[in-house]
Amino acid sequence: MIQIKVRLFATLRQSAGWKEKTIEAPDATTIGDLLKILEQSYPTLQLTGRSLYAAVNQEYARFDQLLQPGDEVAIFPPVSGGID
Amino acid sequence: MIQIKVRLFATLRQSAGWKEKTIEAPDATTIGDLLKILEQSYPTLQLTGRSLYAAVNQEYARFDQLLQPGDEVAIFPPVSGGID
Amino acid sequence: MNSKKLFEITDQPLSLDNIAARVSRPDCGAITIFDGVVRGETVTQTGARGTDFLEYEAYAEMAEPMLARIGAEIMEQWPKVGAVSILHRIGRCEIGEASVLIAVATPHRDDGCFEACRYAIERLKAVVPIWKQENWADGQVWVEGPRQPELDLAKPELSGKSAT
Amino acid sequence: MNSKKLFEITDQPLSLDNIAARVSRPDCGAITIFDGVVRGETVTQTGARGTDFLEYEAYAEMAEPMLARIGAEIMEQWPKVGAVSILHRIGRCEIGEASVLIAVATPHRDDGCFEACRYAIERLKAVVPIWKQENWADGQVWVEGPRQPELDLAKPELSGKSAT
Repeated sequence: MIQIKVRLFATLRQSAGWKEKTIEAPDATTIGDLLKILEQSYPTLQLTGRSLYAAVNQEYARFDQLLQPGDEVAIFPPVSGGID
Repeated sequence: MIQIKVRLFATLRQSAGWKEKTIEAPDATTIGDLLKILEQSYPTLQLTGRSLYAAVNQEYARFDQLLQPGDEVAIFPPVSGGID
Repeated sequence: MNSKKLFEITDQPLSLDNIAARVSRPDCGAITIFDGVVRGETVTQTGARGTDFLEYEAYAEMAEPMLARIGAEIMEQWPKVGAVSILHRIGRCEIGEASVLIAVATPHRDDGCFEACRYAIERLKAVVPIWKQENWADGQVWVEGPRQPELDLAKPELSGKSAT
Repeated sequence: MNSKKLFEITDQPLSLDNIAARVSRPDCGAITIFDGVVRGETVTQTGARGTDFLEYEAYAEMAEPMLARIGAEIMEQWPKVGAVSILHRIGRCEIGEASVLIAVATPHRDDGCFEACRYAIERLKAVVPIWKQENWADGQVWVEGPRQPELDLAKPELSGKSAT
């Protein structure tokens, strides 16, 4: 098992009710796998069927990226900084 | 005869040694005529052979514009405000 | 706003004179600044809509390096640019206050300061992890920016890969 | 700089926060500002040249209405523009100080604020009666802008007309 630090932002943070947690995951877990673990553990956190970005250690990452022990994974909706 | 208020700016003001004067001119004087009068009266004021703009009552004017009594005529080099 | 950092996420009010000082260089005579201001009214097809205030949230540890990366992209694309600064405010922003400031300094006005400034706000809105919450008298909503296909985990081909 | 005039020739230092306040409108979320700064060094083909300070002179009674006319041209060409302000300083300007500020406010960033701001500085340099004197340790020179044929009295056809 590995430990992953998960961070949520904006509407995801609000629907989950937390912004940061350490999650236990099997070895060879991808971001996609992690999303399934999160959805199962936190039913208020709706992740499928919506646009979602992820970053691993502050770099944008893809769905199939393999996670390493101690990685910080951020999951968030499409960004909306600045003004329209 | 009519009276014209003449204003000079920048290098023209410096070479003439004055910035504002009331000039006596014949009726039906154009800006071109006025320039000749000025050159004759103020030899240090070099007006021919160089780029020159003129404004009558704060509006850009042409060489052949006829002047009216009391007009304010400004004569100046190409403008250079702002930064390059 | 006493900081001289060029790329900063801050909960303090932003100042235009301050950001101009951050990019000031003795050989730069042109500074273009984009000032993104909280609107009190937005004209929509169904009439004017009012906003009470905005609330911004950022993933600051990622957002500041992303802002710096946009600065680096600008220096590469417009090599005459002398300095870039991008500041974004977080927390509550009142109507009329700046939420984002971008300043680009170049030797002359034709050296790319307008184009680079425009580029920076487009890139910021696309990739920098900051989110805006609109607040009205009767509610609030998190704004989602337009989906960037290359960043979206929901890409069918990626989901497909993961299923194998 | 306590004035709220949109078009102003002034011998007082210019402030970016002040001009942004002058164009602030509740329905405008985007302000683009051009800040023309006195350069201390200019890179030329023969190396760097130093400037000690600049001195600006204006025909203020004509220059302020001309600035307002540029503003009107902008409102006509970019009808979504909410406000334009153009301020130009006269007198002695030190290195790093702003000599000209232009601010254009629009509802959104795609409504012409960048283009209009660029247009304004080009027009200002072409037609507004202001002149710049560069001052170095060893002398000074009045800068002449590029000749605008339609304004130049030295046009051959005009001189010809007058001779008749």
